[in-house]
Amino acid sequence: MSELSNRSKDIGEFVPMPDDDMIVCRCEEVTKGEIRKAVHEGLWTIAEIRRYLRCGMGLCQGQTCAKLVKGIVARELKCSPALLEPATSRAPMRPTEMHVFADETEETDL
Amino acid sequence: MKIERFDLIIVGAGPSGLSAAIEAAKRGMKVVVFDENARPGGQLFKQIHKFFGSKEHKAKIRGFHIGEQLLQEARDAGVKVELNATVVGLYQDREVVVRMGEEVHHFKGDAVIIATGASENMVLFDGWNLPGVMGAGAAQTLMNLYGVKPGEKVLMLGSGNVGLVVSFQLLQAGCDVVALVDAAPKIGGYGVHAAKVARTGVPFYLSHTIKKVEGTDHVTGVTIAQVDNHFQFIEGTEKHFDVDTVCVAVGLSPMSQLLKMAGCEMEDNPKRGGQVPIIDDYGKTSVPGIFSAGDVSGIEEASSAMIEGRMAGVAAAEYLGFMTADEKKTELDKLSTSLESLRQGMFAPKNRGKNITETEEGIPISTNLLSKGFVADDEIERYPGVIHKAGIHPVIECTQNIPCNPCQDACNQGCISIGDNITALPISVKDSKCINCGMCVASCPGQAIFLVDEDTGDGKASITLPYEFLPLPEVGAKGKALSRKGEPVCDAEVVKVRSSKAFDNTSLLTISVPKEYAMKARFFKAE
Amino acid sequence: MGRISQHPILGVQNEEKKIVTFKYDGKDMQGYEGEPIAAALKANGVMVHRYTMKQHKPRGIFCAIGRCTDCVMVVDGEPNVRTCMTPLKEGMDVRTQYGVSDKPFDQQ
Amino acid sequence: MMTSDVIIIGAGIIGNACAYYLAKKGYKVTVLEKSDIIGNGGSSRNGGGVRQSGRDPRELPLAMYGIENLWPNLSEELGYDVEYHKKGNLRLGKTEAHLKTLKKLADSASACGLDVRMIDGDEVRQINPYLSKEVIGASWCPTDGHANPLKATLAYYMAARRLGATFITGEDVKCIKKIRGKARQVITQTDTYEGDYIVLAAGMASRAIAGTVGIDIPMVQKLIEALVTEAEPKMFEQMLGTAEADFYGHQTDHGSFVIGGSTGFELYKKDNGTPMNYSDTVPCICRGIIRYIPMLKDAKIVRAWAGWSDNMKDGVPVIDTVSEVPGLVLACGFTGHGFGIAPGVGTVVSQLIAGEEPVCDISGLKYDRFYAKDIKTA
Repeated sequence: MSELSNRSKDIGEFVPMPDDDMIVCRCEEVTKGEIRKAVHEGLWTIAEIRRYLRCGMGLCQGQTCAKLVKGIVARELKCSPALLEPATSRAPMRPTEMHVFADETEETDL
Repeated sequence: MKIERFDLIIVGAGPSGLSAAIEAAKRGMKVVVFDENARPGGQLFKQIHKFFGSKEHKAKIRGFHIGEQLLQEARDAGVKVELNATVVGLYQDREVVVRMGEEVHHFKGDAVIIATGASENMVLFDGWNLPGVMGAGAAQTLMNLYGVKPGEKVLMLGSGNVGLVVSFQLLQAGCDVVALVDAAPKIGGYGVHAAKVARTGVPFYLSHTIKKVEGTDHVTGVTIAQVDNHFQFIEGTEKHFDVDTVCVAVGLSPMSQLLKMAGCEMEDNPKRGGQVPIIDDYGKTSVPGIFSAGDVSGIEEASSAMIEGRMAGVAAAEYLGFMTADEKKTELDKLSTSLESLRQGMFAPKNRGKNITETEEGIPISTNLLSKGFVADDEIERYPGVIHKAGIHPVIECTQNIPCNPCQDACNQGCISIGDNITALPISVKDSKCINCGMCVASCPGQAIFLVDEDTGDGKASITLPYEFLPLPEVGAKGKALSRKGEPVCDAEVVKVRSSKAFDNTSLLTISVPKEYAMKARFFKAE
Repeated sequence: MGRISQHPILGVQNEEKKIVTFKYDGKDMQGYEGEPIAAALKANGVMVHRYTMKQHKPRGIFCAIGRCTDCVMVVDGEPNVRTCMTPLKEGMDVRTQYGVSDKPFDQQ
Repeated sequence: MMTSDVIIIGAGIIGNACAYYLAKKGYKVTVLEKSDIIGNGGSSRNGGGVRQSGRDPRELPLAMYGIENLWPNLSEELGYDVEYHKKGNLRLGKTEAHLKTLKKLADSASACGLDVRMIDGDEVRQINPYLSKEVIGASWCPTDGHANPLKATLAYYMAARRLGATFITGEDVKCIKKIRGKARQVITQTDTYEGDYIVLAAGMASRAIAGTVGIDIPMVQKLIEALVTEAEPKMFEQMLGTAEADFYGHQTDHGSFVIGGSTGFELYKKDNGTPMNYSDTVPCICRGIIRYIPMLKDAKIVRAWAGWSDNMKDGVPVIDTVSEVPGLVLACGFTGHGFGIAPGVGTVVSQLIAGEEPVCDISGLKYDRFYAKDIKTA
């Protein structure tokens, strides 16, 4: 249980900001406003926001925006970014073609 | 599916990964290092400046040369480095799946060391997605690895060591750096790095940040503005620059995803730069057999990464019985001492976030250096490296406590003294005889040493300064002497140009200026 | 833009490398064999690598080390190829990527 | 102690759907979730199939009711796009044996009134031209489809929250406690919650929790793994599955393909505490896909994930009130195919609690349907 456990806790109303249309996730083109709004709809974890908005789910897997998203969500929730668990790390670490995965060659010359 | 086995699998052939591999291989372990890049060395081969530290840390050697030495040492130790080998994941039971060419291969290591380094942080500003806005590391990669200019006119955001060093490298590559900007009120990196950029004429804008990057298909300009204590823009302070490139150097984050995937206990540690594994002093994670080393477990310098790598290599060797606990202890004690000496001084990890106003010697830190990038004329006199005496002598404009002492080793005449405390400010010894060999000027990684003769007759003074730009001025070339601030202060003539193998591509330019500028002129710009 | 012909520390770069010709959006362009496609494009002054799927905004080199994937283009017919990590070869067909296609949006 | 009308254990798509329909009926609902994340189990680790074909006749009514009445308006009703597409489902076969399996399932579904029929390879490729010649036939159900499981799970959560349902995350339920013969309290590691009804929708964890009031649900855990590709140009809209279950999936609105599959070792995967992909599963799924859809061979996989499913002895869930434990409602054991029927399950559970006649027949999903093999059942 943390201070973010009860999802009915009042975090205040969503207040539009002038830079809400700024792109945060470069890959999936998710804006700051979309992320802030999602927090006010009840998505309080990085995982939920990712799954709902796709930020950090593009080709780079959040390499560039993870810290930025975390900062935005923390500010909206008025909590420390350290409280927010980063998204799960998932293989493959780099986008990998299906035919490459499909070919599990028996031997290397190592 | 075939699984190939190694005693130790290392992910990442950068400074820490290679160092770990060397130590493990020396103990007879069967080691393989995987790296996704076409060349080994991680970021070392992009570092064309001379490193800080002491002899044992390979101080005053340029980063890419350290990379070459490390590679040679790895080859000699029989380390196998697999390049273009992208690690796809770290699965249960220390299984490493690697993409090599158009196939994936499965490997298991009795021990695994993750040394995947870091990636660049970003900040949001209007237009940060436009082509022409790039990470400072990207600029470094383009110019230092591939010989391509990142841009013609560049604005640098970020005054940490990366921002400062890359700004200097941009100048070396022939780019025009129009400004160095940081939202913080103080320069984040080493003062000497800032000073060598400032004296070429690059203006520093602290407490400023980017308001908007302009351009439709690519960057054509940038507007910065001053920010208040809460990082809010102050109306009316906007400044515009025509640029084609904006570089962002706002810190690094550990690339610790593989460790997280493997189930290692992680923590969010701002002092280490973000998500890092919880490790002991030698890189052991919570998962038996998995170790980490280098930036992936906390952002530091390449020099520390190399020592951390050696520690993890030793720890893994002992874990698998390739050395005794006693042998391990001896080795680790030695490495710890070396690492500890690097982790000293104003910029040490333990001092991050602290407001340091005085040197260890009790001398006030230059406020101009912190806010503008250069030490003011009236501040410079208070440091022990700055003395006045007849004849030629070193003037050492080193004003912050950093772990670095090659200048002391460079002078065999006893003109420079630091003592045993590696972070102490160097003293220019009054009672000594400088023979004008120039070794101190060339060996100072901060390019902070000048040989000054305040009176060469005819009302002139001579100043010998380090010079790492092209074209190299010739003897007789006339131009302007620039101040520490980078402003032309007087006419100057090049009277001597020295290049030598021992100087390692740092040329020594001796200029003659009116003697009242002996303590003011610090750079030369040809006409 | 262009190449750094002579560098104060690194000397002459790319000296002994072979020059190859490749296609950029149908036009002939030259670069060094084995250098990343992105380096060759940059040396030729190309800034825009792709236009994004949703907002159709231009993107170019951003991290240059294969992390951000902003520099992807359609290479030899395959979309989403990281040009900063893919070595240049003689005769390569490199195209600006629109969304995930090499066809401009109005032709998709 | 927090008191509600209904306490739901588990904030996956089942728990969230139950919360939504109960809140809509005016109940004060509290949902307890062990994870810090809403929808962190199978709900965010599945292929997104909203299908009727291939289902056991006992759960088919739930699927058919949902597709007829709930899914088509779900985005509108919840106020969030769940990316539902009703464009049919091809269950593919490459051998005569496959076709036999598919036909058996199709016949039993037809008998229940579902529009599903066997088609030959050519007709398969008329519907989906990207499928390889290896495909010799399929069952075709034009009313099947798919939705986005990540969005649907969170959409139910957000809609329920808007209606006043309370969600508490990071609450690990230790036991259910009877008070005067009725299930009434839910004890967690830190707190006690009280309600008139308790809905157990906690996936695999349901077994241990039900055990605290003396009910055993015969389920085992099985690792399900899925992957997602980069965005590809739009290719097809159907949901795909195979007789061999070597892969299933669809192309999302975003353009990426979400595909699940198996190696055959699913029941025997090691549980090290974190649901972790096995290194051989993605390669195996890829080999499967390439044989069916050769064009996808260059598609890049950006992410793969794994999660434990709650697999029942007979492959269908338990959705039932419990006569020995009044107040307890079970909604678990979905055996890896609960997503498509979740709206129906939520509706029916809300009706069980409201004392209404369920809109569809769930008589085959009783908790007490299991007998040892030598006992004759009626």
